[in-house]
Amino acid sequence: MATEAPILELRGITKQFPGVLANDHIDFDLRRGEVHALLGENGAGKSTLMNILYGLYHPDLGEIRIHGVPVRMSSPREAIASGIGMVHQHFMLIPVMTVAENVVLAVEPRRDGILLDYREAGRRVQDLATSFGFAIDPDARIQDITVGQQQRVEILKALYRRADILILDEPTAVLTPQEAVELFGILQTLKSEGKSIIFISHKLNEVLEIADRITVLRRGKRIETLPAAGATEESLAKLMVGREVLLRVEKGDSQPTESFLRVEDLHVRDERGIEKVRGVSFDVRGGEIVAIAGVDGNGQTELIDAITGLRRPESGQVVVEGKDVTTRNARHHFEIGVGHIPEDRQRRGLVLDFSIAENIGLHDFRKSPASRLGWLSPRRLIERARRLIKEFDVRGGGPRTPGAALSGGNQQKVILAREIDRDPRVLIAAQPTRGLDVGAIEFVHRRLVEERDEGRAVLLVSLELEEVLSLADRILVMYEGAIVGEFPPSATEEELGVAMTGGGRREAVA
Amino acid sequence: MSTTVTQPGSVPPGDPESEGALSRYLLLQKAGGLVAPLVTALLAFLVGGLVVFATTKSVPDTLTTYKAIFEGAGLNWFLPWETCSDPCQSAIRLEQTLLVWVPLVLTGIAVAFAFRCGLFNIGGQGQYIAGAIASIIVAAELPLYVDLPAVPLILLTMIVSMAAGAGLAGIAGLLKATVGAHEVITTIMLNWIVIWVGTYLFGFEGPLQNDQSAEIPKSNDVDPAGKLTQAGVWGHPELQGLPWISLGVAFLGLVVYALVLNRTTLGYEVRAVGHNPEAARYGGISVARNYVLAMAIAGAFAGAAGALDVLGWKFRLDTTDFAGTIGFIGIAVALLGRNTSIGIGLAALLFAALQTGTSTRNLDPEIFPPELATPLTIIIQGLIVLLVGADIVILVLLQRLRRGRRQRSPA
Amino acid sequence: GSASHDDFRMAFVTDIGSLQDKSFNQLGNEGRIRVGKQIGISTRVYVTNKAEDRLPNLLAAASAGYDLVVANGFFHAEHLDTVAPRFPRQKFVGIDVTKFLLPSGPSNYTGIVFSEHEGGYLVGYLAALTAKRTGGKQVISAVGANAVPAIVKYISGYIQGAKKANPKIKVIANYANDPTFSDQAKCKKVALRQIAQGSQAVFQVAGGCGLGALSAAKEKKVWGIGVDADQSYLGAHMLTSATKKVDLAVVIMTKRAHLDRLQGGVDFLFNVKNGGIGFGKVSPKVNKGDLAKANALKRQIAKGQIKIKPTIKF
Amino acid sequence: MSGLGDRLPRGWRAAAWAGVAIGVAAALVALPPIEARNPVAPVVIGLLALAIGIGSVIRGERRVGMYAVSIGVIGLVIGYLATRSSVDNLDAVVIWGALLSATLVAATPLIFAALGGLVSERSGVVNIGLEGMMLTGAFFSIWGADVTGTWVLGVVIGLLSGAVMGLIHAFFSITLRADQIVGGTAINFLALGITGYLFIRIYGDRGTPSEGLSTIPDTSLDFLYDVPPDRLGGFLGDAFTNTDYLIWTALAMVFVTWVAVFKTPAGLRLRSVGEHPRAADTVGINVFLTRYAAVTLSGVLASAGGVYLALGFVNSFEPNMTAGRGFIALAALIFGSWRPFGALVACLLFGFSSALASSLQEYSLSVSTLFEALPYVLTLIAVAGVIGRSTPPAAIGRPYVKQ
Ligand SMILES: Nc1ncnc2c1ncn2[C@@H]1O[C@H](COP(=O)(O)OP(=O)(O)OP(=O)(O)O)[C@@H](O)[C@H]1O
Ligand SMILES: Nc1ncnc2c1ncn2[C@@H]1O[C@H](COP(=O)(O)OP(=O)(O)OP(=O)(O)O)[C@@H](O)[C@H]1O
Ligand SMILES: [Mg+2]
Ligand SMILES: [Mg+2]
Repeated sequence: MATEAPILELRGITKQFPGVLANDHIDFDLRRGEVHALLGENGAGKSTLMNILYGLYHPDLGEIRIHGVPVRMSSPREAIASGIGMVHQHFMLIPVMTVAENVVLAVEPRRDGILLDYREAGRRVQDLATSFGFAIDPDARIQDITVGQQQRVEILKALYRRADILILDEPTAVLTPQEAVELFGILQTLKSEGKSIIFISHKLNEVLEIADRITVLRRGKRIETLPAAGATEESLAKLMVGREVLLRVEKGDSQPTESFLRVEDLHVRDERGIEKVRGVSFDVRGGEIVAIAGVDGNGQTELIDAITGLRRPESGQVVVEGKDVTTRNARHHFEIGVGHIPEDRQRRGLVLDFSIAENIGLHDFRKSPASRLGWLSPRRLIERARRLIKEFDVRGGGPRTPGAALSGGNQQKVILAREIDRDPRVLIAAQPTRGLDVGAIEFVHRRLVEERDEGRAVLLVSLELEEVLSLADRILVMYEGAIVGEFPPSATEEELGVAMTGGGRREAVA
Repeated sequence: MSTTVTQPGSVPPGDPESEGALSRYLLLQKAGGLVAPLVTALLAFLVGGLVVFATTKSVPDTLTTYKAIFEGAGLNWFLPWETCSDPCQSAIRLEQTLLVWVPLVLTGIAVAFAFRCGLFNIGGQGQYIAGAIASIIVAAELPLYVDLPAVPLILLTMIVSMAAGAGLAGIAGLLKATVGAHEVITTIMLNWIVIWVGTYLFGFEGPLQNDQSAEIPKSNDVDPAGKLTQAGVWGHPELQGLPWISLGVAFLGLVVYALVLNRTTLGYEVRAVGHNPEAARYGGISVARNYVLAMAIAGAFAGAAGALDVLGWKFRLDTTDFAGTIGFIGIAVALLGRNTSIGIGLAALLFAALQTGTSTRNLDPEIFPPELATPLTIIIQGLIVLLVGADIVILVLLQRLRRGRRQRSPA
Repeated sequence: GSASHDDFRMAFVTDIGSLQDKSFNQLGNEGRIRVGKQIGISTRVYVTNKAEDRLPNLLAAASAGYDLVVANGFFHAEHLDTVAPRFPRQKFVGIDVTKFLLPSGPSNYTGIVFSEHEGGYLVGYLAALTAKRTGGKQVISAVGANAVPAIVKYISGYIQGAKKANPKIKVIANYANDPTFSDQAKCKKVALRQIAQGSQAVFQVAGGCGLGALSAAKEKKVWGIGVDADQSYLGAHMLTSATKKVDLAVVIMTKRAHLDRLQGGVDFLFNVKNGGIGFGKVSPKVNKGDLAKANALKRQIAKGQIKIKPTIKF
Repeated sequence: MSGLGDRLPRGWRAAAWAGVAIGVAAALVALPPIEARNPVAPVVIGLLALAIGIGSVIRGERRVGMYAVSIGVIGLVIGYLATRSSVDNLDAVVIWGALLSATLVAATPLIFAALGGLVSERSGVVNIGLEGMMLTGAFFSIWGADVTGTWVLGVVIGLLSGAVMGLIHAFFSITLRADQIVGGTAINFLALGITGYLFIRIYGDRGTPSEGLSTIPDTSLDFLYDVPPDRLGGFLGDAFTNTDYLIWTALAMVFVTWVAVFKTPAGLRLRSVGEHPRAADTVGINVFLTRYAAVTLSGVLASAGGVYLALGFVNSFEPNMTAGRGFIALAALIFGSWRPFGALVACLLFGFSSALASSLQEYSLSVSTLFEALPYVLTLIAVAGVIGRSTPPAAIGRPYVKQ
């Protein structure tokens, strides 16, 4: 570990957004060859700080020094030239282009002076990937590869530009445990090559595992910078939130009733005609939480789409409370009491330009009291929204506030409010806490357990093993479109991990 | 601006402070929604003045020309001090303006309604023509075989015309919904197809060409029972007076548009699909159905415009009617009116006034050469539309202004 | 004129199409300007842009007290029938609008009708003679804008005239179908196709669009024939033009009205006989004998010795 | 489970393409020069194509299979109709050389404009102002050639005018972040008004000069007529001797655009800006500059369409002479899925069907107006039946807001 002068220093960085002081005189430094974690709740200002460093935002006050020399980052170009690379929270990849195209963009190898040398580009990407020890197909399109691979492409982009300083904004939020482990391996390699890494995360265990030092932000202010050695999850959580946080979900034993949701030998194809779900069967009873664990892309999305009527299954049956709903549409599902917290809240869960009140009416605007005989009652929509905003502690706006103006966590609360308030018999929650901070996660978890205790059947689909283990009453592991095993909540992460990667296959349990 | 009524003891959701920035922004947007187009239009007229000045080469003449445009549109009729001789010229002119206003409103709605569903309806012109052709078939051809009294004949004509417009637009909607064909292509193609079908029908030796004068490429006249003028007009029924019914239908159209969009479940669906089809689908809304429905409703509005023009004052179609631009100006109307009901009404008035105001019968040929009047109209229209885009500048300026004022005033 | 006519004023209402259409609007307007200068009266033009302008334009002209209102184009028929009876002390003239199109038969209305087929006949005859002399495949052609009466009459006459000169000649007639009368590319493409079929002379009957047909003739080195106005100024490829003197009609009607000698309730026919119809400047390259034959034919037509059907099937 | 590759055997794709060819043949046997008079031939051949098409579709080769099906049906119908028609009429309608020549002439302005649209829309800026840009190019090229006395400068001035229109569109839609459709609509109005105004002021009564105007020369390819055999020579001559430089330029530009957009670094950057401007920004690409350049270039290309129409083809200007071609080009661009060769095919289809439509007048003059609808009907059928969905650049229409 290096102890020489920091290669990067931020001094007194201040950034004001309309209504929010996102960064308030933040100091930060980075040493050569270290992993420095940036920790904080949603909205603490982590991304803002990094965007300033990367030249995407301009600070109102403050100074950036690289190797002790003050620099002005007026655009990413300067940042790249200073050896900074950034893997953004939301990937900056172009889905329709290939891996190689994405990596070499703006620094393309040329042939005959004007043509882009695709072969050379592919070769360089391949070489680079090999030298850091990961496999990637340079000619694959981004839209066809997994999120984990996409992240590697992002890292490759930075390395290709000879970055010494690598910023990773919540890199593990979208990864499976295995992928996260692989990522940490890559980060170790990078460290040993002398690269410095800024690592942003909400996940305390990860931070403790990978970081050398940790800086905690809260509400735009730097609270503390401390060495990872000696810190605990509890101490970090307290620093982040400013109070004691419950890290484990408190819940009693489940009292399952009869089966509310039954899936029988379901086969589902995706848009491209590939069979993604291959004969899945299970049931969920009232009063229990069944979790489907698995690595992303193993058919969970298609399974949920089929169960919620958004995709017509190839064969098999979906039965809700004894009624066969296999071929019914989404609207019918909602009407007979299926609640669905979708995977992608911005693309699917909300109409961002609609107000909160209108968003809350998304499923039942056709019914009284939201409407009568086709006539909407905006007043009643607003009344209900006002009640739910209070009940679910949605912050950042009133009933008329457009959904787009809410932060991610609050958007999720709006969806949760909508789905739970309709009093569904079956609640399907896909990745309900993706990208949320500990406070918000705590809230979502508590609500899901409450719903279970009220006798609903909850189907949880999550990539987070910790979440699965702490919430589920039964755990199903999905691999390559099939259920490869059922586990009790007492199972260990290792056991699940093995099943999720196809090892130790067991017969599916009906 | 919080109209929130809170229960005693409860914390208002999203307290004023945190809602402040946002509501201010929204308020601004609302204010901008009215102010910006007004400023835009004014600016456009100022820039258009440069063209007039370049032509007349004198400031007084430029002002005279503008006065003539204003009075030519009949807008001085609204001025309290304006006296009116008989026949009242300003009334006649205003009537002409409103005569154009009616179809502009309806084709404007046809564009706007589709816009709200995320569809770009370039087919307003074709749907308008389809409605006009249908109303000739019902109101001019059908009475040759069946005797129908006025009310059923007019109602039937309106319904069939709206259905014709809806059907034509519905094809585009259906193709979008089923095979995903881009509505811009299909509506452009359908425009031309309808234009040529109409030219064929009423053209030389065409099947629906006038029975009396076999060589003139026009249709038969609308049956007297089908004329809207019977129910009263503003002006003289034979002198292209404005039927009250047409005016009423246009107003009704604006009201219906606003209500359907904002106060019905149908409108909710259309807007949801327009903003985010994926979320709408997740919400149990059929995206395909709404594409077809939104296009069909849009087409019905444009079809109604065609019928009102035929029954209201055209009374017949000829082949020169198909080269019109009502449907295309409808696009500009919807854009300038920001797809809102009031906006469309005002924007249509502006464009209608501009059209009649700049016609050569209103501009003194000594001052403004008549052959340049048409390009001048088009240039001003272009400037208005162009500067609509600049409204963000106006918004930002307004925002600065307000913020400045707020900072100066003590808290 | 007498003192009572010193304040005589005249208005000209165009039909859809620009004032510079190189065709009947432009000609009519030129007539208005000319007669205004000649007899020193004040005149004004009203331009019709859209169908809904026709009636208000007529009405505006009549209300403004113009003693004579000349409306251009047969689409004005219904509107003249509406307006003329309301202003009985003023005179109305409709070009291409026979009085039979005005059911109420107003006595202050005078219709003007042209015998375009006579003009078409003459240029068709001359074109066929020229083609015969050149030899080769005997084909000539005509490009019409749309099937409207004047164009149909021109082309009908053209075919009959050509057959008169050479019964075996093939006459290709096509419409460009250009309602705007301004899409020159369309007319040019039609003409090029006709030339590819062997046409040796292209008669344009399509206003602004037809300039494209003449451009094709120029490029392919075949004869071009103009219409309405004398279009010989377009270049050496111009054989001649079939002229329809709308300007002359405007001048004559205005002068008569000015002298209060304009008869109402009748149609006024302009034809070869009274010089309203004819052909314009003929290319010097045309054989003198052929030209003499054409001139002889013209005299025969004037005397009524040749029967030309106004419309034939083609 | 077999992979994607196994389920789409190459063999069926090849068979489907063969079906397409056979479908074309069904029409050809009944047309000049073969002119089979017995309807059995085209019907049988057409049915064969249909069968192959259906087979391919069933075997999983849906796209090309559908092409074969539709071409087979169309070929069958055309072939059958041709055998029912008189040989005289056939010979008059189907003059391949003239048809091809007319196709090229009709397609050229569309190609330029569609390529212009492509460059702009690939950068994420919708351009429905193509019509207006064409019109400016048309007027200013004539004016330029008239004033300077040489067509070269006429072309340059015409293209510059298009660049100015492009810049205006760019300024409003990129800098001022106006709605791009609004901006394009405004461009159309402005171009129509300004060219109309200037035309009347400058060329009022007599129109643009006919004699003495320097126009774009035709390529002199008369030797083609001498290519043996006679029939071929005649065809080649009819088809290509009337072509001026801009027709060849247009065809070349399709290739150049394809290379530039898909094979060069600049093209990659252009597309990245149209797909995901923020991603492009984060790797240091100047989104604004790229879009400005693209929209300006778009204006230049679109105006080239107008230049061809005015200074190249008809050698004069009339107000509104583009008559909606810009919108057709826009449709062709979408039809071709925002790809140069796709757009080319669409433009050629359109050009060919409009050439065919006007020659169909031989059959009946009175319904010739109805034939005019042919290109539009065909395009509609093509879009509905075969082409279907085409995916636009992801960021199209959305202004880029830098933080
Ligand atoms: N149009 C707007 N006007 C004003 N503020 C806005 C607007 N759009 C977004 N915001 C603010 O920006 C923030 C949204 O940013 P973002 O989604 O990154 O939040 P976040 O910090 O990630 O929150 P969370 O912890 O809930 O994920 C919200 O706090 C919202 O108030
Ligand atoms: N563009 C913006 N406009 C207005 N406010 C913003 C904007 N971006 C961020 N903010 C606000 O600034 C604050 C800090 O946001 P930032 O994205 O830096 O948080 P974060 O710590 O990265 O949160 P997360 O963990 O959710 O990513 C938030 O309150 C957010 O609402
Ligand atoms: Mg962040
Ligand atoms: Mg966030």
